[in-house]
Amino acid sequence: MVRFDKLAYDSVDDYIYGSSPKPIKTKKGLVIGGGEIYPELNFTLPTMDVNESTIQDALTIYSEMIEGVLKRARELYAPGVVIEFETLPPFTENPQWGIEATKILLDRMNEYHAVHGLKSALRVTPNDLREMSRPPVMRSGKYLEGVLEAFEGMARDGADFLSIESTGGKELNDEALMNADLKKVIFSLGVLGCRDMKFLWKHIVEIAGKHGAFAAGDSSCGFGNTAMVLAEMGFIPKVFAAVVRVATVPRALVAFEMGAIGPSKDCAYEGQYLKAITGMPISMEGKSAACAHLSPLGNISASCADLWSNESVQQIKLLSDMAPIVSMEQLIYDCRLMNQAKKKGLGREFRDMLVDSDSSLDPRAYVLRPDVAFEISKELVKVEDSFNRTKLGAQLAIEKIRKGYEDGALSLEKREVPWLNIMERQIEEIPDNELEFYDTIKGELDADKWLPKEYGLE
Amino acid sequence: MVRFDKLAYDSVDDYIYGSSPKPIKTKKGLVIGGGEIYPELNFTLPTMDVNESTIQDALTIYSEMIEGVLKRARELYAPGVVIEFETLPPFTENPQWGIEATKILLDRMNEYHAVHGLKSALRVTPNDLREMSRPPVMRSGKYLEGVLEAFEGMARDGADFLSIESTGGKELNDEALMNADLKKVIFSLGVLGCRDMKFLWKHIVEIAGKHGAFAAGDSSCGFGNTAMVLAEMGFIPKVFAAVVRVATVPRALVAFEMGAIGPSKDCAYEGQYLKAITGMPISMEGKSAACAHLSPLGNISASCADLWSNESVQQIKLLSDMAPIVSMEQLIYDCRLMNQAKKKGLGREFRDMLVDSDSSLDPRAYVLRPDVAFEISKELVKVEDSFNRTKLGAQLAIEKIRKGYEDGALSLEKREVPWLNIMERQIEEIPDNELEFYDTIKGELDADKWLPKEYGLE
Amino acid sequence: MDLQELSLAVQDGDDKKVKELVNLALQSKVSPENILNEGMIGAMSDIGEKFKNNEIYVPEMLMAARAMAAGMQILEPVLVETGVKPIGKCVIGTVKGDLHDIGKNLVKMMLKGVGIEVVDLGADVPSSEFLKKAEEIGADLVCLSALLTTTMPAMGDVIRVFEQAGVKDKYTFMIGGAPVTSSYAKQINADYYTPDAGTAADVAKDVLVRKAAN
Amino acid sequence: MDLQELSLAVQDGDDKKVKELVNLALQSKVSPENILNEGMIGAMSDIGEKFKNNEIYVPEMLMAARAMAAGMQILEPVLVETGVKPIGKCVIGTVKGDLHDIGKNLVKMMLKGVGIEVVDLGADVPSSEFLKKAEEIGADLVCLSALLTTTMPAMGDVIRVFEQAGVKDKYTFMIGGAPVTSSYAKQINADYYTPDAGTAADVAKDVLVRKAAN
Ligand code: B12
Ligand code: B12
Ligand code: SF4
Ligand code: SF4
Ligand SMILES: [Zn+2]
Ligand SMILES: [Zn+2]
Ligand SMILES: [Zn+2]
Repeated sequence: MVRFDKLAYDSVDDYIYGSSPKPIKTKKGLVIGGGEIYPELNFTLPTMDVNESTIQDALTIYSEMIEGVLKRARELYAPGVVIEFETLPPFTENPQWGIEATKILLDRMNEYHAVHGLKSALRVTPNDLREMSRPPVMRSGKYLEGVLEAFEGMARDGADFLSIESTGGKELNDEALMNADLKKVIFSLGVLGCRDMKFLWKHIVEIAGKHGAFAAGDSSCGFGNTAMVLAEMGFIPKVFAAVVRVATVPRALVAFEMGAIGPSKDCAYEGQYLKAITGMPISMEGKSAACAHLSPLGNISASCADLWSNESVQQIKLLSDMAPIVSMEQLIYDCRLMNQAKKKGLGREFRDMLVDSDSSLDPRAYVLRPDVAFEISKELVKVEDSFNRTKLGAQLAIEKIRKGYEDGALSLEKREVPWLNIMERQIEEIPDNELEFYDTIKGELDADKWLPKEYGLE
Repeated sequence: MVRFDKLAYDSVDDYIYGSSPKPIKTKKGLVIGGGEIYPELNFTLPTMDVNESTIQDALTIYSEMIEGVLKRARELYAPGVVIEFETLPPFTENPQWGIEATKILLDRMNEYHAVHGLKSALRVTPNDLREMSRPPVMRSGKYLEGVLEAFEGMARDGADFLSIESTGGKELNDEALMNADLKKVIFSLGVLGCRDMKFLWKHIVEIAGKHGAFAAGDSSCGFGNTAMVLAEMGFIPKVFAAVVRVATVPRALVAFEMGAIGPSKDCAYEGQYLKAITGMPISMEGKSAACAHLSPLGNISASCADLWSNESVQQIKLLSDMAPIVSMEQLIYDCRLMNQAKKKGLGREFRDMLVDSDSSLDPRAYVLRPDVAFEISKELVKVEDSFNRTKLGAQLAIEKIRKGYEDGALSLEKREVPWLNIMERQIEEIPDNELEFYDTIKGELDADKWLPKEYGLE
Repeated sequence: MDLQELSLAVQDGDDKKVKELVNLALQSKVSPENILNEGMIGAMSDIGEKFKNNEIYVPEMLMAARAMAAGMQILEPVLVETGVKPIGKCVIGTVKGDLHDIGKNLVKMMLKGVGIEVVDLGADVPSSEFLKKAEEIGADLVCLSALLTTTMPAMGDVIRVFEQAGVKDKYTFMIGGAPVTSSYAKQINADYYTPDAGTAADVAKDVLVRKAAN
Repeated sequence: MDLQELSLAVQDGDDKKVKELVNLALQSKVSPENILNEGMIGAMSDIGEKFKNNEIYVPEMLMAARAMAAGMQILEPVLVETGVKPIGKCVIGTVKGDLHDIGKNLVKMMLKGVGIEVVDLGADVPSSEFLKKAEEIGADLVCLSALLTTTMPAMGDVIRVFEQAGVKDKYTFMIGGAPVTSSYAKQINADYYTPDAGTAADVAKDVLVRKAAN
């Protein structure tokens, strides 16, 4: 296990989009984090049933989507693009379907590379099926096997990056979020989530190594993004969601401790912290992913990104063309502009514009400030275990938000403010020892929903 | 008639987005061109029939759309927004429907202003029905009356800006474009188009004056954008479309000569020239209008814009929310960033990044460079009549493109290059006298398609 | 006895106090129906209003819902005894292949808040389960949730199962979830689509009131 | 006589030379069918290929189409005499309420290029006109174009008019235009959607060849 005990940067001034201390070079020669930022495009199926009788239609749609977006990338002279194939459940339940779709995508990408010189790379993200058993069975069984089989086949056939949005701990976290119960969130994320990541990423790193693919990181989507979206709907406090985001960092970091090297996943906005700590390139998403998630961090999320993603869009027709093609165009222009700024020697200024345009308006944006990410990350790396890092992350996030608010650097709606105290009290109840924490909280957990032994507990 | 005989700027250095020498203040206190750039959001109906039995459904959709986008604008703390209602034909054929829709929009905008303090303004763009008669009857008849009735009712009820995409001359221009026949394009635009603009905009300025609305300009859409889209599809040369763009400037300028004061229309990319000449604010669109038109000028089009538009998107559901809401979010973030750059004193640098990121890749982007627009506009204002301005504009555009190409500031695909000579030769055949030109070209024009007397000819 | 205090206790999520006050009200011979309507459902409707106006968050609403549930434990047997029935019954679930259940859970909470008895089948529910449970409890409403474009068609499957069993018309079908639209509801023959949990409860109540009037 | 020279003249858009060469070929007793297939249609197919490969623009294609038309003026009476027929007939138009016709015009040009006789009804065409003209000329194909979301339904109307007249099955319906999709084609019962003029001609030819084989 790699231990990250200091930041990858000496100064926050060097922390900027397009460049990372540990760039990655793919099979087709695309360098991620080597100076330029590139688009990462994801697409998905329109409303339809996927089963044996429709799978051919579904594959045809994937082939139309990849053709459309690569054609547009070429027309706009894109220097390189990353494609993400995030599977829908039937494509992992039937790994051969997912593998077949992967081949279709790779074939077309290879053709565009050979014929037109378009550099590209493919990220595959099979979905985590293990929660299909209720309570989830994490360490064995057909669902785990399906996921690993999908990874294996996709990596073998030439996928560049392996990612997943794993769900360990989520079975308790959902309810904790809706109740804005930070103690339970920290248990779900910092204890269960981190334990599961260690288990799962060992396998993924192994598969990647076997086939010359890159293990590219996990997203705490079901935690951080669910919280972000719920706050966006006015369901839970924004400050709560902001704190949850920082609490997801140690969990996502586990993938890198186990040997992942990035580029981390687009929807893992905690990437802002991961890159500071590991120096590995990250993918991020913001305004040009509004087709998939409305968000309060449309610009700031680009400030340190190495890939810039649309998150996902289904194959439907807009007035101009199919939606994935529209996304590709938007991402290319965003990246062109950012790269141009660097070319003019104004990269850092551009980064700061991205940051400052959002960060004072919403705590969920504020915690993504590079300086905030740096200061918190610096403390996190001093701590040994993932659980205590999670707890500390939450604590520091509250502190930073409070300070920003008091200094006038961050505005908060009135009803948000009392939650800073509420959350602080919730954290105070948490002991420093993981197992002791488990003992005290056990009684509050719904035993029907989870299996302690799947996390090596009890 | 106002005569613009010099540029509104002393130096191209002052020519920048968000600020114009002649800002406009709307009823709700929104200042356009006063320093900040704001979003202009347009939406349209999804696939549906509009007739007496469905009009209520259609109006309900408009009411849902306006509610959705204003809500999102408020949630993102937008300082102000402009809404455009560009009618579909049934809403001008039945002006009362268009007027009713306008009321629905205005009511909701007023409510958001009163309750939440959200500043907004409404642009109405009835469509030009006159081409529904074939050949088009431009100066009388029920279609003209319908259009004017729509303007009248909408202005009376409180619309802020009156615009149209008028079609005079288009009946000959379409074929000219497909044949890449620049001579005929110049006749359609510079003779017929400009003559019709004089006629039509006299009426619109009058109506605006009567009701305290602003006459806000016309777009040479059916000329410049049709050419741009055709070139994007590979149907006609890109250099041809670029030259057509510059040739549209004198036509669009007529609206301002007749008394319009802006902000000019989003899809009128020739706005880049109009603002240099008139000093009046402009609306533009680019990457965040990819939902409506793919384009080669995603960034550069923002460089001098005072409003930033999505052009149009239909009410359909994306993964996050309805498409107009997604557009609103994207525009708000784009504007936030641009305004932030100015706040940091880096507005001009930001403008140049926008410009340089696109301009070397495509001639259609290149002719939008502020320096190119300035240099060409300087020559145009020296010329008295619209027709000769059109011809000169085309000539100068060819020169600039050739120079850019030779200097290495602009790359052109190989098959594009010979067209510079072809177009030059086409222009050489055009006499300097409008009526003489008409005489020489008359025989080549399809007499079934147009009525000379509708343009005061013969 | 003043039921306002009970209502406030529910809204504050104070389950202990709610239990006390329900007992007290019953002892003071307040009619159980009044306790239900004014004390409990009234409280939830007030708090729902506050939620709509962005005054409170979901956690507060959940606390109130739990307090109401605590009160109902005492009240329900009495209501049954006196023959008072819930305003209607509902079966709810996320359809086959789909595990998203946060939205569905909120809808459930709001339906309960307006006095509907709700049976929650959970997520990833086979189509036939909806039929089985609806027939078993004599439901009025069947509520379906789907968040994936590829599981939306499964909502249509559920309705088809009811059609094939010849019992579709006995039930009112409501559907929802982020990618769902009212035109999709039409397409698969569902009766209502609503965009959020609050309006879902409003519509459901409306449907049941109209049904009772017939 | 070598028809290659004729083909090149068509491709160059040299109408004068095309006329000369067609006359010459007829005089040299080349069969009119050969002149048509190799000299004219072959030329258009070559140029269509170049267009697909981004080697030429539409203006060049239009010039070739005009040159072909010039040649056809001479060739057609001979073909009629000898009983050679076009590979099929088509009625095309932009539907009611819609004035966008650039795309439709391109489709027309490409259909002619593969040897189909095309009657163009123009833009803003009432539904009944399509029926009238199709019956009148004994068309094989009916091609509909729509560019507005609010005029797409008018394509369905046209097909319904044919259904009501009980003659829908005699024709093959092709639809297109920027907002149209293949799933919309299914929905309104059209036979084919294609995304551009080139593929439209390919599909049309295919349909007619298959029809001829039956
Ligand atoms: C949270 C979330 C998750 C969580 C789910 C947690 C849980 N227990 O539910 C996790 C992380 C597990 C997850 C997993 C996946 N997800 Co998910 N997820 C989301 C997310 C971000 C938010 C959903 C949510 O909970 N919203 C909050 C609730 C309150 O809102 P709601 O569900 O819309 O409900 C409201 C209304 O819709 C309505 N309503 C809901 N149900 C009903 C029912 C009735 C009867 C009525 C009247 C009203 C109604 O009322 C509710 C309250 O107002 C959405 C993005 C989005 N923008 O919606 C993606 C999203 C739905 N997921 C997506 C995907 C792809 C997945 C995965 C396949 C990812 C993967 N590759 O692994 C898996 C699929 C797992 C499975 N088999 O179902 C995509 C779907 C794309 C597509 N093609 O359809 C989305 C759209 C994200 C995106 N933009 O790409 N996801
Ligand atoms: C040029 C244009 C115009 C020109 C039309 C000129 C003309 N004579 O056709 C003018 C300026 C007049 C115009 C007017 C309007 N337009 Co217009 N227009 C366009 C534009 C920019 C390009 C269309 C075009 O010619 N493309 C080039 C051709 C070659 O492509 P194509 O038509 O798609 O055709 C190809 C394929 O689709 C296919 N195909 C086409 N037909 C068929 C048929 C068959 C059988 C087959 C198999 C294939 C096929 O093959 C073709 C070649 O490969 C589009 C934007 C866009 N992105 O499409 C808007 C657009 C269609 N217009 C739009 C609008 C709103 C209008 C107006 C209402 C504007 C107004 N308010 O006045 C009016 C409506 C007038 C009317 N009653 O019809 C909107 C429609 C929005 C909506 N809700 O549907 C669009 C989408 C622009 C936008 N993004 O908002 N428009
Ligand atoms: S919120 Fe976004 S990115 Fe995350 S699981 Fe869900 S879909 Fe995947
Ligand atoms: S090209 Fe764009 S903006 Fe222009 S008429 Fe057509 S729609 Fe209106
Ligand atoms: Zn994700
Ligand atoms: Zn993603
Ligand atoms: Zn427009």
